[in-house]
Amino acid sequence: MEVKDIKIKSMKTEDFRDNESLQKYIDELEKGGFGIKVAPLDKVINWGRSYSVWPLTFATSCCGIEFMCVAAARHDFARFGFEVTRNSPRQADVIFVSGTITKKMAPVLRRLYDEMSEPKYVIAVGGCAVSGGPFKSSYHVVDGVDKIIPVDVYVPGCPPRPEAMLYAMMQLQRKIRVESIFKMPKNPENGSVILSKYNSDGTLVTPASETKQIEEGGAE
Amino acid sequence: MEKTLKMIQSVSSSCTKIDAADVMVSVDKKDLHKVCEALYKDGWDYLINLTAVDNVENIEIVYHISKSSDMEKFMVLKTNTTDVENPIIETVSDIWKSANLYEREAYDFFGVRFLNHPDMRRLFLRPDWVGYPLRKNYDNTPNEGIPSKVHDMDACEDVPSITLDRHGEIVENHTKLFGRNEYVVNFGPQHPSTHGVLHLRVSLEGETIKKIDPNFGYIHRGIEKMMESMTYPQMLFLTERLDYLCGSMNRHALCMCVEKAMGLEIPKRAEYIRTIFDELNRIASHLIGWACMCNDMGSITAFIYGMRDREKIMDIFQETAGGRLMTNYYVIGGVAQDIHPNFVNRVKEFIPYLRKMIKEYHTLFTGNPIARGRMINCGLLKKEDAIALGMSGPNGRASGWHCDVRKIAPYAAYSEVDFKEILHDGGDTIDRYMIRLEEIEESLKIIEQLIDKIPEGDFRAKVPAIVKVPAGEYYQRVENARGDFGVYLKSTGDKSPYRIKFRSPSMVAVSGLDPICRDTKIADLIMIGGSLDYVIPCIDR
Amino acid sequence: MKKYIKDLFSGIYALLQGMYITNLNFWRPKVTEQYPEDRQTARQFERFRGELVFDMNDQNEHKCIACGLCARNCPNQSLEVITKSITTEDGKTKKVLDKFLYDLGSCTFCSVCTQSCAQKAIKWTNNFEHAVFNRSALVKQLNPEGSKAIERKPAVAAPKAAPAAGQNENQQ
Amino acid sequence: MGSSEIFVVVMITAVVMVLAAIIIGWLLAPKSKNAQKGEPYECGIPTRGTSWLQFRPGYYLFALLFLMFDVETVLLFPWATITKTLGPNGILAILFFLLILVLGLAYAWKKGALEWK
Amino acid sequence: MLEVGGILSWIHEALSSSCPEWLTLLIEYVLIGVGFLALYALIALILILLERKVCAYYQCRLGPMRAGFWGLLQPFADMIKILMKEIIPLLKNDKFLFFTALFLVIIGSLCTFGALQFSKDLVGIDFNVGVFYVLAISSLGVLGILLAGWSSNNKYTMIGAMRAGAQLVSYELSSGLSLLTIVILGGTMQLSGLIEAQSETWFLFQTPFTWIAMVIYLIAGHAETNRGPFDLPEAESELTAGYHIEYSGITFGLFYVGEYVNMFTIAGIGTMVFLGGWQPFHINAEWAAGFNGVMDMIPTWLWFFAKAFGLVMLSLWVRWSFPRLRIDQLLHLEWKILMPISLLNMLLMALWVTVLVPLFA
Repeated sequence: MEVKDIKIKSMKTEDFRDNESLQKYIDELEKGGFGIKVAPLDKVINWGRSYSVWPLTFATSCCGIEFMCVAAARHDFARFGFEVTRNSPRQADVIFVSGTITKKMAPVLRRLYDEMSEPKYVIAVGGCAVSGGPFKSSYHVVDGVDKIIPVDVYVPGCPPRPEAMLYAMMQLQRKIRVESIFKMPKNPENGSVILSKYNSDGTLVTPASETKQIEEGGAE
Repeated sequence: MEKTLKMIQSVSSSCTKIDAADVMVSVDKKDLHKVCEALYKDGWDYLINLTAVDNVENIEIVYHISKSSDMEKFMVLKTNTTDVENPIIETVSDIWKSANLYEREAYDFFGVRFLNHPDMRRLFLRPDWVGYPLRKNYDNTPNEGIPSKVHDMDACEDVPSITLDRHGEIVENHTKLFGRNEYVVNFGPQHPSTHGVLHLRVSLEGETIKKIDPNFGYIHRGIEKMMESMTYPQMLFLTERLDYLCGSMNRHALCMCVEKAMGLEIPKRAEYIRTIFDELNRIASHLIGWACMCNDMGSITAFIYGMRDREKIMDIFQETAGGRLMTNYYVIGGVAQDIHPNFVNRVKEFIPYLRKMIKEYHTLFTGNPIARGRMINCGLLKKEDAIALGMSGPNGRASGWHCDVRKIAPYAAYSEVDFKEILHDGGDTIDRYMIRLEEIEESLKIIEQLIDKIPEGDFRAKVPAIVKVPAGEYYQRVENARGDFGVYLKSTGDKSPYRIKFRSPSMVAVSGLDPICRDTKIADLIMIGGSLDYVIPCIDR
Repeated sequence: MKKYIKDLFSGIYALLQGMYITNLNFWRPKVTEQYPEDRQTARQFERFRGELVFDMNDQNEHKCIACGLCARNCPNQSLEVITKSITTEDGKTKKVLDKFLYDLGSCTFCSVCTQSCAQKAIKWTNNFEHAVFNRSALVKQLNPEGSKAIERKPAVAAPKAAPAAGQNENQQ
Repeated sequence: MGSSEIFVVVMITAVVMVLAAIIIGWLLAPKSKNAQKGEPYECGIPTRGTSWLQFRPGYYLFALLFLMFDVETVLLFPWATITKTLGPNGILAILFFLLILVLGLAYAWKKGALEWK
Repeated sequence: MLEVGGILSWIHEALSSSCPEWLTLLIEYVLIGVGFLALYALIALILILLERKVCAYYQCRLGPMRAGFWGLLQPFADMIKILMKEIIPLLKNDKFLFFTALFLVIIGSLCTFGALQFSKDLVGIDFNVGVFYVLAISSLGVLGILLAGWSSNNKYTMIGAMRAGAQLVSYELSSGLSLLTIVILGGTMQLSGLIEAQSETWFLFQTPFTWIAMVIYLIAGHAETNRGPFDLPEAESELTAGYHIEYSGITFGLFYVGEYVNMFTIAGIGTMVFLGGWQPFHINAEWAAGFNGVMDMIPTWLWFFAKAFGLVMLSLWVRWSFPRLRIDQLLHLEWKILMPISLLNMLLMALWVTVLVPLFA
């Protein structure tokens, strides 16, 4: 499967940034032995999932206000079918980590993420969530939520404007479109399908370590 | 003022006057409580701010006090302790209720323990946090350890306090906050209606609230510490992240504080622009406050209407300043760039539009019998309590307390406009609700008066290449959308401040939650929280 | 009893009025902006700060002289100016820009950098579509490969005289 | 086909529907395991003690009142179907019955039992 | 031609001519089950989309636009998503009751739904004590909600469940009493009989007291479906998600669907007892015979759905206009306003039927 096979309404593939990473992700999934040749049923399921991403109401600071703007009349993420914000992580599909995550909050966020039901996604909204942003030199701020939970999409901005969040949602939709429900790796203990974010022992795979490698490689 | 000084001197022999301009008095820590009591009896019943400063050889506590009856009066009281290892100072929380949280904050940041203070838990940091971050010898480098477990809630309920026993020895007492079988529910940190990451531990009996214990610090970002290592132009942007709903006003406070200290003259044009921006920001903030309160009461439609109309202000901001929520517009000496040619027209279009919309708001929500039934006579805050808690701003004015800084100590162009300070005297939720909508109309009036009169000229004064503030202590107040916002700045004449502290009007609002909400219902707690309109990052800083 | 009935009817009247307002809004034109459908046509405010870019001219030249002021003034180190030394034709060694790295992920859009740049080499653009899958994709190199600084007369090239910028600290 | 049979069919349908939905969800949805997943959700903070505690009687009071009036409605239904045939006499009879109940309601009202405390 | 009755009898004849009797019955039962299920799901999907769109329009938004044309496929996306979502194995709940609650809610919802009469000849459950049956079976849902809240072992759900108990139980009284008023007027408890009695004029236009009964019924019905301003058991902004916090995936989806269909059921019953069910609108006069003929041309199921969706729209309008009531206001409204009024209304109706009507007749 190629990146350009993923169709998003009114947007062309070249309008999206970071197609390389997505292609790499697809390649990785294919390499991992669960071929990504999207079966028709997969296609239907992925279509459904990508148009019904219900966010958890989770806002810690400034970006939360912009998140509220996305929900409000002018920008209205209901157009994408995302408007059912759930307050309970059990029923939510995506966390918009909008705002600074401090060391006191980090375990709470982790707990909320753990309490969510699969499949679940994370969007890091704003500088604070991406890298600690304005506060990365502080003693009490986590520099990047990817140290705590795996992040699917990063949205820079301080805070990002509402359209930027919609753009991020479309990026997430693209990522959802490449999943394959029947060919996901199985949990060796009970044979249940797991998504790749957890190891079999229940620990998380966070992309922070991967990112670091790439950064080091890129700096050479 | 001389009279006050005499009065203090009669109580305490150790009292010395420091500053000629304002009354700035230093007292020995032995006499502190006596002096404060005498001051309180003399009418100094409003403790604006309490700041601890680490001077390396001693730890200083600075009190900013004012009179609620005559808010123009303003004095600074100082005391210090040289015991840096184990600093202990007598509490004033029995005199001014608002000192309660301030002293806990001082303990959290500096390790200063307050004798007889009923509750010496950490305020912002985790109970198992090591060290006092605002001490000068604290290692500020971001350490790696991210805790993996939510902090121990039992430790949060264990309330230590220190008192003197009969022999004058210091003893440490521990009490439990809640009984074993109490029905304690956590509201927050992830809750749709705590307006951020406030964590309330609420003891319930059925629907009725018995006790509330607010927990802060989930968004404590160490702004004050970060600023100590930044230059003045650099740190301006952090002020907007404090109380993001009225960022410009906070930035205004710091800019004014630095400008005043440096003796900079601000061009008239900049002052007018700043005033208009402040008022627009106040409208935006009140609109969000109104919208969120309606949302808290279950009226999502009203919420969306409020946000819809706020977008118009966001457009005005974007066009001139280039940012939506974070305008980054004020700089030391004026504003960053001149207003956009469309600015005036856009504002003029906006004023009648919003007036029309506010009428709709009133029909939709204010007149609604359900809303009225919930708001009237619910969440009463008496004027005395408001003053004791230091709850200024719209919340204080809803209780009939004349406390608008724009009137008391006019800054920018406020002395040149004619506007009314909205006062209600009920002190219940509907007063707090109404006052916001009425203040929006008042702000519109202010903007209307100014918009056509923006003088020509520079929009920015000449500022030295390196901004250095002369040594000394400065305090600047502004009226932000939530009340009396203050900046305390201590400089040693360097490029960066020695100590900077923000007086957060939201913090006092939250401290009022427990007394206001007792014996009300869960739904009321959410509604009253909405009516107090606090912003958590401003508390946690 | 009279009050009971009066309250009842005034209550119903007020409720109906509220419903009237929502009904009014039901028929009003909607304010929703349809991003991404209106992607090509939507207006953007020219001053909106979306992303930092180099002010390039047609000859693929930029104005940066690699003085590093912006990086030093940035409150959270999101700019990195990497210089290299080259030998010019007349035998002098000169410091020129090698890489100008911009970490979009931690930028706060405070524009202290643009205000402090005496050369006006960097500017803001409106582009806001930045969301990526990988954090490292947010670190961007602002000077395109093969670009070079505008050749200028030595008198102008000195970064000293720039009091108008206000923020800079180049006296140090 | 009688209504009772349809009723049984509909009821079985409901049970089958729920069962099928749960089984499909159980089989097809991805799963993951971690220590915190099964914990009760309370805004991200661990719960204090158990939730199964004795609860305030306020709610039950209304349940009791409901019981009283619901029984009343049940008794009124047979009368209602034949009001027309019974004529004014029927009303007189039922009026007496209602009066007792209305008095009960008035009493509860006066005593403040209808106020939420 | 446009009626469904013909198709049904054709199926029955085709089956009985080719199969033995027991097989015919079995196939018919299965068909009935599947039919009801399909209708149930369809209505839920329509209502989900309707709610999203209508709510958006009241709020000056557009609502779903991108899933399918004009967002028409949005509910399908939601359904697929929620069906493929993990059901979390909770550690500390009462598992038996946790799942029993679901069954109760859906049984309550589907069985009440089954009592609707969609058209002249598409009649599901039609007991001779129909009104009684509806009142009884719909209270199963209350039990389900109570159990759901209790068994989750969570403080929020617990409060939600308690609220649900106090609220639903109270409002059942006034909805019962207003239905009783209609029973007095119609003289039967059978739903089909009630509809039959409205063939000339709908009950709504027969007496002034029907209006009062209908308003009370709609308010109480609205409250029974847990929708704003009566959404206390869920109270998003207070109890985060109310009694179903711990339900994930399709288990939550069933609550979600059940709630929407209940809304339709309430509207449907309201249609049947006040607005003449599938009966076309007739003007009871000599000169209006032509008009009545035109009205009769419209298929009866269309009449039913049009009226029911009209009431649903009304309920959505109310839902998106008002703030939430507090629990004491809620009980005040029921016990001090709706209850006394509906009792009085019932008595007046009885007087109307027995004294006034014979007097003028």
